[in-house]
Amino acid sequence: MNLAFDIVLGLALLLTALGVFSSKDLFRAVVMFIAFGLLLALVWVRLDAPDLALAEAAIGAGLTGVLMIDAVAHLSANTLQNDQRDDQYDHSPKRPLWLPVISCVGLFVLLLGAIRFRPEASVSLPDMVRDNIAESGVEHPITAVLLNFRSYDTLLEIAVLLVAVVVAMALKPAAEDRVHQPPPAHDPILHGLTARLLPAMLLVGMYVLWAGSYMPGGAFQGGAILAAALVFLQLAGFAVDRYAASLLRLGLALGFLVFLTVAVSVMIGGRPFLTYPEGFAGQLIFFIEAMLTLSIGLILFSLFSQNPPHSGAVGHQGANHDQ
Amino acid sequence: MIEAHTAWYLASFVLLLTLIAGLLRIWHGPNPADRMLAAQLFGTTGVGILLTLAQAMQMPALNDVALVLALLATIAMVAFVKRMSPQQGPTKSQPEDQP
Amino acid sequence: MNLIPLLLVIPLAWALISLLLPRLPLGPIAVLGMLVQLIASALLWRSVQLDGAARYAIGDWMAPLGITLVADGLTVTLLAMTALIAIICAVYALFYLRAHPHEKRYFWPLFWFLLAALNGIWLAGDLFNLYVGLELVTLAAVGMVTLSGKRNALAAGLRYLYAALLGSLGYLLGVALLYSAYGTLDMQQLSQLMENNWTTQAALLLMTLGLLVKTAIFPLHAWLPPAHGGALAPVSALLSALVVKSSFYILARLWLDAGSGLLPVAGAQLLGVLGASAIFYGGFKALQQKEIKMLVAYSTVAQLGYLMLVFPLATGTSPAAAMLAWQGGMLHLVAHAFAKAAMFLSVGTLVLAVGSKQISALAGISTRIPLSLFAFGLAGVSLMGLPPSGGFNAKWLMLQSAMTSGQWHWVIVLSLGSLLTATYIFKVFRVSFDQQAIDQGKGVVARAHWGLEVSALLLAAIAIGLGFAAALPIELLSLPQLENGALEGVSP
Amino acid sequence: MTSDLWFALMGVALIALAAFTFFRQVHLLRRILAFNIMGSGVFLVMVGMAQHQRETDPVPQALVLTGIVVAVSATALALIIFRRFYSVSGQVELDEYQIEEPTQNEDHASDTMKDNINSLQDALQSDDEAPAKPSASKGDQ
Amino acid sequence: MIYVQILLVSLGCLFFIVGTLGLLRFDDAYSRIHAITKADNLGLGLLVLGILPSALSVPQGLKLILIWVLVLAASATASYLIAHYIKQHQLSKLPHGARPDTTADGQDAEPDPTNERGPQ
Repeated sequence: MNLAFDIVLGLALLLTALGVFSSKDLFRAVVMFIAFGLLLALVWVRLDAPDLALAEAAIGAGLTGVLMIDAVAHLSANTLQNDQRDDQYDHSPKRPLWLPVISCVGLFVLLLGAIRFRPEASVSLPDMVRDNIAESGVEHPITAVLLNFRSYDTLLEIAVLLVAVVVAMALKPAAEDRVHQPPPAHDPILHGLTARLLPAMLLVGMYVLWAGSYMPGGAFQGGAILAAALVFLQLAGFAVDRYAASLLRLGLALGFLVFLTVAVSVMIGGRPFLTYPEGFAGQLIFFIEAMLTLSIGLILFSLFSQNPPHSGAVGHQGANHDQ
Repeated sequence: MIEAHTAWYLASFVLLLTLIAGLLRIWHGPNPADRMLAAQLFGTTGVGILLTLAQAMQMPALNDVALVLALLATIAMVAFVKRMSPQQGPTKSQPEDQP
Repeated sequence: MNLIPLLLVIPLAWALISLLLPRLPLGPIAVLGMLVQLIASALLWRSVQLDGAARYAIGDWMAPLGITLVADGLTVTLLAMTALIAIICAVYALFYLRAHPHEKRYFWPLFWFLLAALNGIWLAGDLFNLYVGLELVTLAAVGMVTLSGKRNALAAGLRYLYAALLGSLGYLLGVALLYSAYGTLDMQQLSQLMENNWTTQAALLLMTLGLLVKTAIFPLHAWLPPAHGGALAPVSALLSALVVKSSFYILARLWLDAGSGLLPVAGAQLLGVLGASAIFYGGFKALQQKEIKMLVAYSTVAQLGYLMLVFPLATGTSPAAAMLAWQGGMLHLVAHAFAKAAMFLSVGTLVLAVGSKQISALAGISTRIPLSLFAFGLAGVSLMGLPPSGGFNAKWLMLQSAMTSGQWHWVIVLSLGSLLTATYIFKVFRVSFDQQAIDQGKGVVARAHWGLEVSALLLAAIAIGLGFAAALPIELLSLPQLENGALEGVSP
Repeated sequence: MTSDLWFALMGVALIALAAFTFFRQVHLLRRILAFNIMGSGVFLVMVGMAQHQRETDPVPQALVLTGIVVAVSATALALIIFRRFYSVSGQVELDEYQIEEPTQNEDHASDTMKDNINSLQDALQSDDEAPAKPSASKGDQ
Repeated sequence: MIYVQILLVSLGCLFFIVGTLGLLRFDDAYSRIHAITKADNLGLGLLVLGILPSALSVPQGLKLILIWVLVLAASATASYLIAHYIKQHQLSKLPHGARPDTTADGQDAEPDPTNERGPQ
């Protein structure tokens, strides 16, 4: 019975992806993409990876969907003003067929063969993780791998997030802050919901962060939920990005700052880079994760709020030099 | 009597089929609002599937996933309503494949 | 042996400083930081020279579980090269960015993140760690290309980002297949485990395709000229000299170090053909360019072709020829980095002084801005491979390797390539020494800042200096990498 | 035919489809969607293949978690630069069909360079001169 | 006890099916909103009730109830928002002629939120 569930789920995933690619209307493609994110979360559940399902639901269906809808809204807002033809139909020319077909078929055959002739693995990492989980300071293997065994990857990955937001800030012309955003319409129902949903979101975010050390959860999923809460506030009309601007730089880099200082300060005791002192691994990891959650929340939110306004005058040379 | 977890799988399988049926509305939905409605449906049905799977696979962690999904299901809808409409005046109803 | 992580921590710490405290004079602080970085890499160079390569387990977890950093001869040479080029580019940017206040605000954090990622790639010994390093390099480099926010910079940045992200996904797919086949991600362990089967070949092919896109080798080079040609001078210098080399470095590690027996001769020859076509295509396109920066950008596409010649010369040939090819290739990587950085910096000064990017606008400037043109000339000498320069030594080693292994077609490619390089460099000189323009004294030229000219000259001098002191890096390059020498049993 | 292998095969299919769209489409937003789905396909292959006929392996799941975060930051950056490009140029695709190099039209280039000189060398205030106008029009670069 | 569970769960699934059928069959946007919001919430409620007995512990059960309440609040507001959006953009073709409820300045009668049971 569960194999039938998996087969149908896989086919649905494929169907949704086909829907995204073949849809002429851009908005339909984006909504199909949101459905794809949700189905992918279910696939991760079936692959026995609840952490990834949590991350995919929070980041994939939640944030990426909102970013895509915002982008399509930006496109359709300007297109409708410029010319009255239906904005979302894709009239752009297509590229010649030979490269896509070759790459598609070639990749498919190559990967099928790679799966078919896969040799038996000689090194088993899961056993190693199980043997060393005791000293890692956390019970949940994935958090142990992320923040202890391969913590250097996570450090670089936070740097990747930080670079993305630095570039977003660099591309935002200073003139844009001063231009007054139109006051969002006051919507009683939405404000009511935000007032009740926000505490629940923050609570769940902290719960997911706390749960990270002994069951699926952790800094990234918690951060994504915090970001979703901030995006919710921004959409409901509270100009969160204006308040956030003041403590933005510190908040963004806080997680990375804490992670780096901990990573370096342990070296003073003669231990190699990124080695947690024996007794304190658990507490240190949780402290780093808490700071990371805050930073990831702010970073993902500013990746949403640093976008250009929809009504940006299209076509004229943006006045980027603010002297 | 079939044992418990196949029953739960059956329930989740039925819900999955309704989810896939929802895809049709996304595909044919004449206007963006209908598509977003289907996306909203996906959120609720997704929570349902996750809850039944949590029982079927004996994984309590899936309840957290369902909780997160329940919270985030509406954010796409709010983004659609708030960001898709402010600039446009009353747009003509979509001319394409009106059923 | 705490030096190795220090090389990673310094740039990350300085990145935080320049992000959190923008009001501080970031330029001088950057140069100070680079000095510390230079000293650390020199110390590491010394320690590796004395007691051989070193492995460093991060977090005290051993290889397959944790991530290990590897500092062998090649890594240390590249670290020193990166530190040297970056410090001179920092000095150049210090003065150059005075004319670009908007770009100055966010140039330094991106500069430091780019440097941290490059050091991370040179030192990494773990496949997935290389993937995250590549992503960090890509995002920082795209950020720097799009700093000005103008239409062309954004278009070039988008083209670069799409190509690079596709390349990273190809690489990641290869890593996924290798992990599913062998269960480990550590390169040294993989080199012992990997044997010839469909999955390994498919994984290595995908990684090669991905890395070829990121190294902009001939058929996949479309994103490089607009990105490097359109960016600010110090940015294009960093990109052309260092960023493009990082993906080639991983390719060389994969085929010549980890999977040393797996590259089929036919495959190596194919890579060589790609390299040769890059040399000729880049050369011809550079010849046609109207703008000086696009000429130098296409010259990068051409010179990267030389690097690809290492594969046919090093596989399926005698160990002696293979070692010559390895040394020649790596020396070319280093010499080209210095020469190209010097060329982009000097071109930046010329464009700033003359006021236009057109080559024709450089008419008769030899008498007005001699220093920058001299730096451009020195860099050109190294690119062409004329005797005193580092470029000559590299090409000479590759020529020797081709001759000893009897692959005469590569000898022809190498010599014709140098000829082609000479043509497009002399095209610039023909314009700038145009006697008629000098007599008319056409066009008022603004005095460029001394800092700009001196730093370009310094880099060009190092490129030429490599010709004389080539023994130092070469002796270190051929250091046997830990137990399994890159090319078994080859004595230095 | 375990479910891990099935989902890995789905990943392969997603990668192939996404590659087709990535090279076929010109619209930049569609290519971001294709890139995202290809990334998900790669992650499916990574976890599916690593757990095929083996027990649940936390290491690839941790790698994929890192990959998801990297993918979301890359997508967000691509979206931001695309929207900046769209608000500046009004185009939704890169100008493939004109000449490959960016159309550096003449006056645009020298204006920006000129104000660089002015800010750098305010002593030489000779605005009226213009560097010798090359005859080459921008078309045939 | 098992039979009650089976009954509740199957009823829940039935309501989900009804909801989706409503979404597909109805041709007017407004009626689709009713189909989704009412049927699905009820379906989820029954499902949660069906799962409660076999929940591992009391906090798990409370978590299920919390999930249901959140979904209720969220989908009620979502249906209001989407209805307001459709009204504002005249997207739906009004099946039986324009209802005379739109007063002169376009302010229509305040639609009572269908099952706004969110904790006040």
